[in-house]
Amino acid sequence: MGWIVAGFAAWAVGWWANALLARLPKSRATGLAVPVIFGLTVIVMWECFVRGLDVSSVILPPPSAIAARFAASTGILWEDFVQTVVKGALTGYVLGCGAAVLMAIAVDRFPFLQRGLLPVGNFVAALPIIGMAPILVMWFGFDWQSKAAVVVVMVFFPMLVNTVQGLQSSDRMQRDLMRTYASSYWQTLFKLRLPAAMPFIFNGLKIATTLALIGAIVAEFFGSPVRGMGFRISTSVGQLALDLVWAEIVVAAIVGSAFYGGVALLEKAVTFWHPSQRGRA
Amino acid sequence: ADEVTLQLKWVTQAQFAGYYVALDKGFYEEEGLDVTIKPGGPDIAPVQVLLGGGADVMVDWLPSALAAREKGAPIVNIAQPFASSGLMLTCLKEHGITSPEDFPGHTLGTWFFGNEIPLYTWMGKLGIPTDGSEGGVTIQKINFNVDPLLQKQVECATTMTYNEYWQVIDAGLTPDDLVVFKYEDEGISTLEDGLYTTEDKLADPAEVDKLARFVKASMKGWKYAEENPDEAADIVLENDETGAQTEKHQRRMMGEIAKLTAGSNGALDPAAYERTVGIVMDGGVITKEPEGAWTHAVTDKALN
Amino acid sequence: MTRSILPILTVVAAIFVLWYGAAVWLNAAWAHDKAGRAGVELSFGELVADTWSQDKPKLPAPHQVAVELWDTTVEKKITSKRSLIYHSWVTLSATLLGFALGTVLGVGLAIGIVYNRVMDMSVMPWVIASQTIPILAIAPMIIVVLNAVGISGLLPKAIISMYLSFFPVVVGMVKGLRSPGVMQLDQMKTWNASASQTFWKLRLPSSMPYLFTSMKVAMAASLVGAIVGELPTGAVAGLGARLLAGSYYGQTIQIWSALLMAAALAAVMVALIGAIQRVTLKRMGMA
Amino acid sequence: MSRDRGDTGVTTETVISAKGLNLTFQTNDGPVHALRDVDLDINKGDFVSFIGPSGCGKTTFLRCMADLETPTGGSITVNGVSPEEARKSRAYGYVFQAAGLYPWRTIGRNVSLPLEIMGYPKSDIADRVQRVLELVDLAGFEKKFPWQLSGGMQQRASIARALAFDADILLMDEPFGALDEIVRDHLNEQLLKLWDRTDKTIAFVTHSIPEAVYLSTRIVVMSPRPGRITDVIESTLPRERPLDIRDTPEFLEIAHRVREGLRAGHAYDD
Amino acid sequence: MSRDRGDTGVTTETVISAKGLNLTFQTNDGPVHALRDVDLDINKGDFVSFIGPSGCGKTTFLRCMADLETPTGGSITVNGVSPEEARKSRAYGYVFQAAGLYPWRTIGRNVSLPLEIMGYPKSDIADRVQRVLELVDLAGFEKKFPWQLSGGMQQRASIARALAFDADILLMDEPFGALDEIVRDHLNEQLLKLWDRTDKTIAFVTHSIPEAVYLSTRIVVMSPRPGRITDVIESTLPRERPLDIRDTPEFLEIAHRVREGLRAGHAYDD
Ligand SMILES: Nc1ncnc2c1ncn2[C@@H]1O[C@H](COP(=O)(O)OP(=O)(O)OP(=O)(O)O)[C@@H](O)[C@H]1O
Ligand SMILES: Nc1ncnc2c1ncn2[C@@H]1O[C@H](COP(=O)(O)OP(=O)(O)OP(=O)(O)O)[C@@H](O)[C@H]1O
Ligand SMILES: Cc1ncc(C[n+]2csc(CCO)c2C)c(N)n1
Ligand SMILES: [Mg+2]
Ligand SMILES: [Mg+2]
Repeated sequence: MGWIVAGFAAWAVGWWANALLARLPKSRATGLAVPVIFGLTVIVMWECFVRGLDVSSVILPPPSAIAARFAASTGILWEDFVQTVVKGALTGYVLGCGAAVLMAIAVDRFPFLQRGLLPVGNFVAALPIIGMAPILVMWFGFDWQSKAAVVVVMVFFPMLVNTVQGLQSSDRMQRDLMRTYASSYWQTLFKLRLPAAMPFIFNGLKIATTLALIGAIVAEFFGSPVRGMGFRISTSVGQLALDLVWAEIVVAAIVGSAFYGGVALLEKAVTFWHPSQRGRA
Repeated sequence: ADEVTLQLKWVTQAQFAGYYVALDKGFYEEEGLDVTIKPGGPDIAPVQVLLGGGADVMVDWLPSALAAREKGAPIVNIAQPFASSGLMLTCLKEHGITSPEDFPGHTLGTWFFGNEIPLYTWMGKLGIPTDGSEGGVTIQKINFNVDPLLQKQVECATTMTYNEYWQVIDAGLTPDDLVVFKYEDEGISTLEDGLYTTEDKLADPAEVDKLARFVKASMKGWKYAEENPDEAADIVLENDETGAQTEKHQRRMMGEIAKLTAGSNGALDPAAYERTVGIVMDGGVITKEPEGAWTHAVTDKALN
Repeated sequence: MTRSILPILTVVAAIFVLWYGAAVWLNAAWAHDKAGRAGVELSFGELVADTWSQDKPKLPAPHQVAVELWDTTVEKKITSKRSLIYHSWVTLSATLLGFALGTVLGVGLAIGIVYNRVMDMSVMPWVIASQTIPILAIAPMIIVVLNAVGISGLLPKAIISMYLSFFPVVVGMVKGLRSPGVMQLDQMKTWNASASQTFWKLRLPSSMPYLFTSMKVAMAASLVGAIVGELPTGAVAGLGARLLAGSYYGQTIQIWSALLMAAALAAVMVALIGAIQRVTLKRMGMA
Repeated sequence: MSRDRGDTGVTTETVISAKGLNLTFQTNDGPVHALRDVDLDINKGDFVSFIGPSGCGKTTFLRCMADLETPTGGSITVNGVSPEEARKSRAYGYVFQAAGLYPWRTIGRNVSLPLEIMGYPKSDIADRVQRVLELVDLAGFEKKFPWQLSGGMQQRASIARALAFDADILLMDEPFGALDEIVRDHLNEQLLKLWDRTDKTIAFVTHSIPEAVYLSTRIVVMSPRPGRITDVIESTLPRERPLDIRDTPEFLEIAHRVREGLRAGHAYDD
Repeated sequence: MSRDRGDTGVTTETVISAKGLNLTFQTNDGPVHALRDVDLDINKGDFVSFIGPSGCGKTTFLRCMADLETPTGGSITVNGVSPEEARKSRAYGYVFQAAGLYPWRTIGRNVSLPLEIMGYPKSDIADRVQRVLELVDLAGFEKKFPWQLSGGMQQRASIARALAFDADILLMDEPFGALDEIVRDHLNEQLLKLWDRTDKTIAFVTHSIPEAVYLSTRIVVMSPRPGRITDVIESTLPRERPLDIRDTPEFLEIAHRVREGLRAGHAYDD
């Protein structure tokens, strides 16, 4: 009972602190503090409720147990991180996003492709990842190459849709201006359409960061060498080592947020001119 | 009627024929039970379902049940319909493996999720390193099918006598193309499909009574299935909601399963239990002798 | 529309050619193996014939998949468990429910983020973190927990589906709701428009292009979610269960037919959103 | 100093009052001092024109009145309260320098937008939209989308939008910039009539000296960077102003003064 | 009919020639006949102003010349070839009615954009940008982004952009609309000098009668819906035009003619 009361108390305190902080003028410190407090509140509540309701640790371990396991397994976690994130996810992300942008440009350039390839491409890209993953593992082997392939397939569609939409987003007058310069296709592309498409492209890039991570992890469920975050998660669930599962999930969350944050920073630098960024320095 | 939910360890197939037969033939009904059977799958840890309250009884292998128990899951074996193990390692002859001494330098594929325990134990007994060091084997995690073996991504793969082995044969290979190592023959067999429930259920006499009736009816189903394998296979097919199973495969599987359940009346054989514990402890999966991991309370009641 | 037929057919034809070629390439090893064991030499013609007709090919040929699709859709009653239409419906219903929930949640969160400072500063990082959790790992736990509180059937799958689909909507809509220009916002200010008026009359209309783009991605994501959700419900029914069962028995043809069916579902849904998008934007004078 | 309305003898109240107003923008390459020490009182019923070189801060000043920009120094009140409160009580209509119509609404629905927001009854809305569109000579274009109109037509639609509702204060930023002389004359006359009829207070930015002189009771001349008020010229023209008043010596005299004031702010020596 | 350049005795060549030009827009509520039977020849070195009520088709006509709109009837040639070919050979610079600067480029880089596209050498680009920005009095604002400038400054930047490269034909759509009289006078003079120096052909839309008269060799008056040419007035003013030419009777006489032509196209009876 005490634990549960403590849980609600933590929630009240966290909310109060954030409401207070949010009223302060916006700065780097408050921008960081608010989400951190939010997160801490969630964690404290989690701990309190797991203890208070006496939840079995094979169903949901308390954060303290996860933290202890995390600290004890940094070696394994690092090895898995390198295998899954650096080799699998990043490679796939770069290849997949790159391919999608190129494809979007091609689709945008040739009406023939736009009418032919886009529907078919949409169809192919809609093949569900869960079904594709075993097949790709079969084709590309157990190591990180197949994980990268899964990521490529996964990030391709969101990237394509966003980029195609972005390339069509420059306004009438801006395009007319380029026409009067008899600007070549490529010049218009690089000087007008791509810059104007950037807000959309970054939309895609941001969504793709998390997809890349999920894709690389999930693909390991379908066959892998004996390391990798997905491998560890799937095998540890079988062994009911849920604290290790959650430690891996924490790594995934941290890496994913950092990845997303990095792309968001880049976005801020590149699309500073867009109304959604302006005035929110 | 009393409600009982059974969580299987795997998808609907002849491996679980006894339960489906008992359901279909009304054996459960006769005992005043209303039974729901939940199929499993690769992503289901039956222990979680059991502890989460989603099921009253689950089917699991003893090694993984012991591991779960050491992790703090209060689960207890109440019956053991499978007397022997169907687990084996199947290699393609062309890779030149004829005996366990030939393993070093080769790639072995296994399912994880608790199923790797016997393999690691075996390798430990043979003194073959599995950490990728010199003179050891490479272990790969494979999906629950035999494609990696057929496509030569691994040289040996874990199979069950009743299922994957026949998939290899169906793929066009003959028994002559294969070398198989049955865990049963290597003296490292562990107990497979048993029935488990939680400690607090066993503390309640009413529950024990219900479970006893459940075990009784289930064993009746198993014995019926052993005697009428083709009918049992057809019952399984009817209950397969995915519509993916084939009659040929299930009938053959039922034939193999009958060999494994033969000789069990449902009561756990303490000697086989001790052997399994020994193997699992050698493998380092559990560190201390488990206590209270099984009981005859239910089977005693059911069989008298 | 008719203008698109020829290009689509061309592309499809190209894909088929590649596909048949790839089938020969990927299945050849097995054909050679088999022939080797039987002690015969394969001529090229025989090789091709064999690679296009294997029982469990690495990559089935298109016609094999087509036959399987035909058998499991047209030839079976739709109430049969062997009918792919039945399984598609099971998956589709979870997808649609999950998509609806995901879109509502996504738009709701985006509104919160755009309008509420506390949410703007605290929620987004955690929404992102939530997406980095491998759903396949926690889907079983979600199902177990929901089961324990008595929720089963369509809803758990839809919730997993929602979990995957709300994210693209949040990201897109935050951007979209913030896309009105400074002057347009100033105008609203001079009329002292309330927050809800600014939302309905300015922010929402300007976010339409973003909304539709996000919804297309979300629809594809929810289908994946529904399929993922089907795996730990015990592979009972649905395209996910078909995929899984196909995979255990090495039935590649069955896997591919379920895959193509899923893709077709997604494509139809995405196309539907596209059609609604065109009509809406046209009526809004933005197309 | 304030102009007495013919019918009343009392001193009129101050509607907008700026004291020592300063505004500095922070930009990527240093601060821009847009307004410096601006003092000005505008009384009820005044028609004040702002004129000055491009970039001198006219728009910025108007935006300060409308609570769209926060001054970095000095004070400004509207109707005796802060610009924010005035805005909240819907005290003014604002015509922006660019038309800023919503591309997804037809012209008719663009004009009706503020009315919807302010909760005018449906029937009233249709009437008003009709009336103001006629006023700016756009009747018949209700159903068109903004990008189907010429630049000048868009500008007129945006004027109609600001006139559709009853605000006591009108802030107009070069509303007639994109219009030809004839239409402009016509709208100038209409605006004067409206002003006379409704007793609105109008702040009006323009680049046309004759327009400023023709319309205003006072003309404020500004000079650039940092924007300051260099001259405030009281019009001696009568309230009743036919178009041909523009040929009278009195008119030309005022125009000359404005031009001189304006020229002082420029660096050209021609 | 064509104006002889003082130095040569030969008849000048036709640069833009429209014959029976028609353009109808299809809109959601029926077709809009924007141009009807427009005939016009513009000769090399001409400075032609277009004036007419808002919405009469001036922009549309300019867009036809620039190959931004395809006529639905009649023919138009530029430099003896189709507008498309002329556009491809980069025959003209276009100043749009709205500034249309790219928000992601600074002012300097907005102006250098066409130069980059046309492949001017790097060093030359910097020079030219500097020169045209000085011409429009925006030196020092290279590093600012468009949204940091006032409306008039943006408009001037867009003029600078069109002047930065050497096009023989300049199409200008109300370039000085948002500028005050002094800057406008200044830019008018600069434009005339440029024209005189470079022998460009200029088509210029304006709403200001004095501006049209001051700048042009010919003034084209248009009437609205469907847009037609109602009058073409040849200027008798000399090529050399100091600002105070605007007070001469000759000037006023031409201005009067234009005003009459314009008024005929309007429906106001005041
Ligand atoms: N894209 C379009 N679709 C439909 N109608 C259009 C389109 N563009 C212009 N019009 C119509 O064509 C007519 C002429 O427009 P245009 O822009 O040429 O006028 P303008 O003479 O430049 O006017 P202004 O001086 O106000 O800029 C107008 O009635 C306008 O409504
Ligand atoms: N958002 C902004 N950020 C930075 N500087 C700005 C911003 N808005 C305006 N300025 C600067 O403030 C000064 C005054 O601008 P303002 O728009 O008030 O001029 P204006 O008098 O309206 O000119 P115009 O007649 O050309 O419209 C200009 O130098 C401009 O560059
Ligand atoms: C969760 C879980 N999944 C798979 C197996 C291994 N296994 C046991 S029986 C069987 C069916 C096919 O032979 C398989 C794959 C397991 N023990 N636990
Ligand atoms: Mg301004
Ligand atoms: Mg125009």
